Amino acid sequence: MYGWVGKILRVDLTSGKVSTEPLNTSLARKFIGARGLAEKILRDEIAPDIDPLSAENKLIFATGPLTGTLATSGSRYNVVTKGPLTGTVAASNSGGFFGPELKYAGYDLVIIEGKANKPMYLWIYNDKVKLRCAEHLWGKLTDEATDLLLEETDPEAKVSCIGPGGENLVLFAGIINDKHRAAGRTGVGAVMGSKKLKAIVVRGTGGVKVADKDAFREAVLDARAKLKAHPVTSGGLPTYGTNVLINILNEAGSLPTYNFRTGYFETADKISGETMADTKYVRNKACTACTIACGQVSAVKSGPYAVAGEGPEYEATWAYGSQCGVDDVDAIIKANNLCDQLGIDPITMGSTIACAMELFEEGLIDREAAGLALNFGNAEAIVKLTEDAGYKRGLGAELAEGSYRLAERYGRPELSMSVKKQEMPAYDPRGIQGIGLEYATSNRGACHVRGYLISPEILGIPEKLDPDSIDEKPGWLKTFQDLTAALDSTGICLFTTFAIGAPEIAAMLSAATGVEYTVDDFMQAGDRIWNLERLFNLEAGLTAADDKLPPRMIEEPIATGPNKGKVSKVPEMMSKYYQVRGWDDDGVPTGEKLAELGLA
Amino acid sequence: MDKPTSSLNVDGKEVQVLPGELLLDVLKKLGVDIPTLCNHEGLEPVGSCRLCIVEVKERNRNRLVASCIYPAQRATEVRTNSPRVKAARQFLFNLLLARNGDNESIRQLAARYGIVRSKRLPVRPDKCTLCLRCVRACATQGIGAIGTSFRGRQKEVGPPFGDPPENCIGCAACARVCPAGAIEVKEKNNIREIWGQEFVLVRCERCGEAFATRKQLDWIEKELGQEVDKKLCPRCRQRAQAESMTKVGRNKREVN
Amino acid sequence: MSNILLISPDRCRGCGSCELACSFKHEGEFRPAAARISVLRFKAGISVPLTCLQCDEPYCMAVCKTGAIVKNEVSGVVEVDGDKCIGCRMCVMACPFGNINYSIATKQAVKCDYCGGEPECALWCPEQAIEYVPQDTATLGRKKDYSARFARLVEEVGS
Amino acid sequence: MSGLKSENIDLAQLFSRYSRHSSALLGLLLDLQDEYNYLPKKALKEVAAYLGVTLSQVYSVATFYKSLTLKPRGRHIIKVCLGTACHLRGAPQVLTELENILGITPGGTTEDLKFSLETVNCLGACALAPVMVIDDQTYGEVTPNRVQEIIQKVEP
Amino acid sequence: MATVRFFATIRQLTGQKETSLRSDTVQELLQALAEKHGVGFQKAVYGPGGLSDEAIILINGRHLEHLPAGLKTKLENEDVVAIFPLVGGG
Repeated sequence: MYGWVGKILRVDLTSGKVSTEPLNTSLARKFIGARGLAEKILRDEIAPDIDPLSAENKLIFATGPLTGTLATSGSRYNVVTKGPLTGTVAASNSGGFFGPELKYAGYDLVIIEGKANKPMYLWIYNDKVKLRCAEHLWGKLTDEATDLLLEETDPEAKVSCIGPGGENLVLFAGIINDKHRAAGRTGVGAVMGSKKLKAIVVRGTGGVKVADKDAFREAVLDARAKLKAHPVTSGGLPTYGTNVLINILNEAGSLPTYNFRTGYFETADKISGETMADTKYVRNKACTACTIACGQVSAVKSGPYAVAGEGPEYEATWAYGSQCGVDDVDAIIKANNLCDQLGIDPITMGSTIACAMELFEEGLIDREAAGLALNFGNAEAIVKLTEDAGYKRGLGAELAEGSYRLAERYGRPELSMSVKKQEMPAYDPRGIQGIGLEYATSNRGACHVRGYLISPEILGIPEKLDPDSIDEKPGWLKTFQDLTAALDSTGICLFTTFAIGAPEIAAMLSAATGVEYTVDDFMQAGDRIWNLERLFNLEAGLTAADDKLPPRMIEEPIATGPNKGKVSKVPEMMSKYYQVRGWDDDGVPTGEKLAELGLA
Repeated sequence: MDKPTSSLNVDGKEVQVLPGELLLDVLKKLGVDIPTLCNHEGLEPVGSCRLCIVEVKERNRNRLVASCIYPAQRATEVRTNSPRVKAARQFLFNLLLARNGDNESIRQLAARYGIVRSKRLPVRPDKCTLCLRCVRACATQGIGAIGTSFRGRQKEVGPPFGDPPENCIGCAACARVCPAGAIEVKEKNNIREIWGQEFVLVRCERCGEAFATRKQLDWIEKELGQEVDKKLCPRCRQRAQAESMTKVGRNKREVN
Repeated sequence: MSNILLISPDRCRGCGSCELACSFKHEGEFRPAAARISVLRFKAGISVPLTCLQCDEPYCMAVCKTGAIVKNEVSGVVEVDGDKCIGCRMCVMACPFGNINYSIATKQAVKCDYCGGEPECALWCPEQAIEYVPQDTATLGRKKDYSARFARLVEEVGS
Repeated sequence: MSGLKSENIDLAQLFSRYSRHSSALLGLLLDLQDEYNYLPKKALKEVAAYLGVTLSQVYSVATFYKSLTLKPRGRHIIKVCLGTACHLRGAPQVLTELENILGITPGGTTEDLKFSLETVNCLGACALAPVMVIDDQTYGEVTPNRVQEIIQKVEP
Repeated sequence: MATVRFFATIRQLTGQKETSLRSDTVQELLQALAEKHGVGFQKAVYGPGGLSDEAIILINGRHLEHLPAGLKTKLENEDVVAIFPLVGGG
């Protein structure tokens, strides 16, 4: 096998049975790997309408054919399951070193089934696979659990684990690998917690082969040269981290602020990448085979929020920052670090706190229930409520279900800034029309990396699209959705696409696997994966009615800043979007489309 | 450069050979496929297995010789696959298979040259082929803990008197160089057992890996005339080395 | 004049491209466990790539009795002739830095050989943390600086 | 002349006849065998140390030659010829008688270390068959009833 | 007076976060800045070679490219010009 290592590990936690099976190569060709292939297996093996936190759900750790190779930023793995926050198909991906190590151990995918009756962890040393008791690790923060696991297995092993957030079934719990990299969104950590699986620890001493060594080497060198030559991937990201976006989104009037009441945050520069680079970043850190090294080791050296760790990423900075009206960068770093430690998604956490703040200011949540005044701008609140949510203490237990369920509980579901019950990330769709359509149609709830139209609309990459225009957006979005779906399935990082595109990725993929993917084949695989996700969601009970933004985006114009007065025009774009996707008016893929994709 | 060379005809092809060059080395350079068993590049050749036989013409006389110990300059012509060579090779393989026919690696070697074990031949289930790689490996290190004893059918390899050899340092090179996997090495906890002798393995102070016998480390120290790290395994030495280097700057990357 | 491989740990971001490139070159696959260069990762994102220093008087060579380890006088590289290796692992144990390995699969000692003059690790390092540079006063000075650190380490370990 | 020697053989004196070189190994071993009648382990170790060779090399040579033995042997070696001529003229009966008297079989040594019994295939003295040799003395036309008397004479 | 804000590497090039400048058009403003901040700025933002591909210039939040008058866009008091290098993330 080339690219793929050819083996699937299946672990039934109910019976404790561990088995391996060969990778189905024809499926692998069609769905590439990682996100696509695991979703195909998920759809084939579970009923889409099951309870995500039941034993019937499965949790798939999936690498792609480029994971663990020299391919540009080939560090990624996906966790695929039915998501408890959204009820949709959930695929959450992460970098670091865990994914590659799975492949060196000899597995493309690890499928976790059933439910253990007491806490367990999975220890994989090449072909030796054991389920071990994890009672002594249950309740431990991810950092400490990781250290303990390395001590009792192999210091060179890699760990992917949940924290108290996942154990306590926080609906947006993530899975943390290598201490600070996260499969963050959609609540995959809660599914792991429901199965009582604390961690997967893996050590692999094998390798990944590629089909055409010379062609692969050439393709990767070419892609690397482009990444090195591009200012985003060689300058901005390594220097300022993803927080480089804070100022530009703010200046463009689309940095969501005060729970999306407005798109402009007066003191944004205090939480910007520029400020953090000057005062908080310590050092860059790269994932496997990454030339970008956007990871920022950071530290708050003193004060009540003193902490050392990594991040925060732009989305987290935004969620705890302008979204909550907080400009105390130390508190943001602390809260973000708590998310890593507890194993929860800082986007949903921060935005849920913002929602709670609005409910508080509306007088719906009282001070006593919250334990402190929940006004926008309260830095102490973001730290305290994060911890409370992770442990489901007090109001934290309500926050642990995400903003939609929280707002619904207080009779104001429209105050949840979410799509399909997952919170929107850090770009205001009223000032950037394409991203609104992306949020509304994302198959895993609101998400910025299921398309990333920010790139053309704000950053001008690869072309400068007017963020206000709507006509060309459905077409662009389809292309971007297909591209990211295919890319996520290869095992390389989305950030490479600032500098390279489908031709470069297809070249690496073809040389690695020995399967000839033309650019069209590659993009069609993305289209296929996107439609597969759609089918899963439709079978899970979702409809076109779920493809919509919160009413505030349509009805309430942005209050201040450059985009003052603008609203989202998603409803105007939807039918055209369905049309370019080859779906009917109800957003259902047509038989013709499915036949074209081999999904019929 | 200015060394006198002589000409040799190998299977009809003229090649130049240097004085002192062994025939097998010349043949290998030419890419001729010749079976070998006892031959090892790092050890003195002894010609014990004789599988590398070829037919040479020296002073108008044809004879079969073991190419690994035959000075190439002595011959004028070499046939590596003549009927005579093939017949002799077959015979040698049959003898080898009769002695070591149970050994998978020997069977594979024979099979590569199209020879399978004859059912009519009785088989001794010996693992050892008496190639003497182990004996030479040990001697090359200047240790010489093992040798041969007796002769003919009784000939065997091992330590003198069959006693645990006093000078053995437990490095296990003998076992690793054996082409037939005939030398047993057991490792349990921090004990390595070989040639009926138990050796204490030194455990790494950091990771706990049992990385070498104490005697081997002592031996290295004596050979080097320098102190040897007896506390850390090689991997942890590397880790320690890296740690010392982390004291270098931790500056952020400069913006170019 | 020969080149040397110069490692600047402060530039390393820990991506492990060097390990992948090394194993790809020598083993034909991406297999960090078999690489002749290793990235050691520590807290706070600190990481250090390490490989053979091509010592002037290599201990590994001194203990090798089969002539399998030889210092190439032209390139300065300490080379292993795997066919001559008998698997005694004396070299592995003798190296004070843990920079030489033994491969069970090939039954040979394995170590950095500068890829015959075009080290892949240096080519693939995105940060120039590994450079293949002419041996001159400046580069030797930098190398010596690191060597001095090693020497101190060896003293510590030895005591 | 072989025979009984004290345990306190002066090895140093014996070694001094040879240079400290591996080529002296076989000669030294033969001398030792003469002295001890066999090759004691301790003496072999001394030989290895003296010549600067490994014990395994010494052992290899010591076990290779039939005339060298590592097992203690009797002061007198009885060799019974079982060649064709001797066989036909009653050698087996002679051997049986020897076995009965000494209580050992060929290859064995009596407990009191007086005699070792061996068989040989021909001593080249067929005219005298059956023949046996004790130490350097040849006995011809041996009959079973002479055996006791011969042995008695050699070692009363 | 238009307010000019510098970000990321442009901030390092100019050594300041913000400045005020009186210019009739964006082009004039950029020319003034190019003169003041030298070659680095000219390469990264605007210089004799024209507008750099690797600069993002927002006038009151709108990309220069999306303004009908482009470089000729008139500047008035209270206008905010934000200058970024090409950045990305997310």
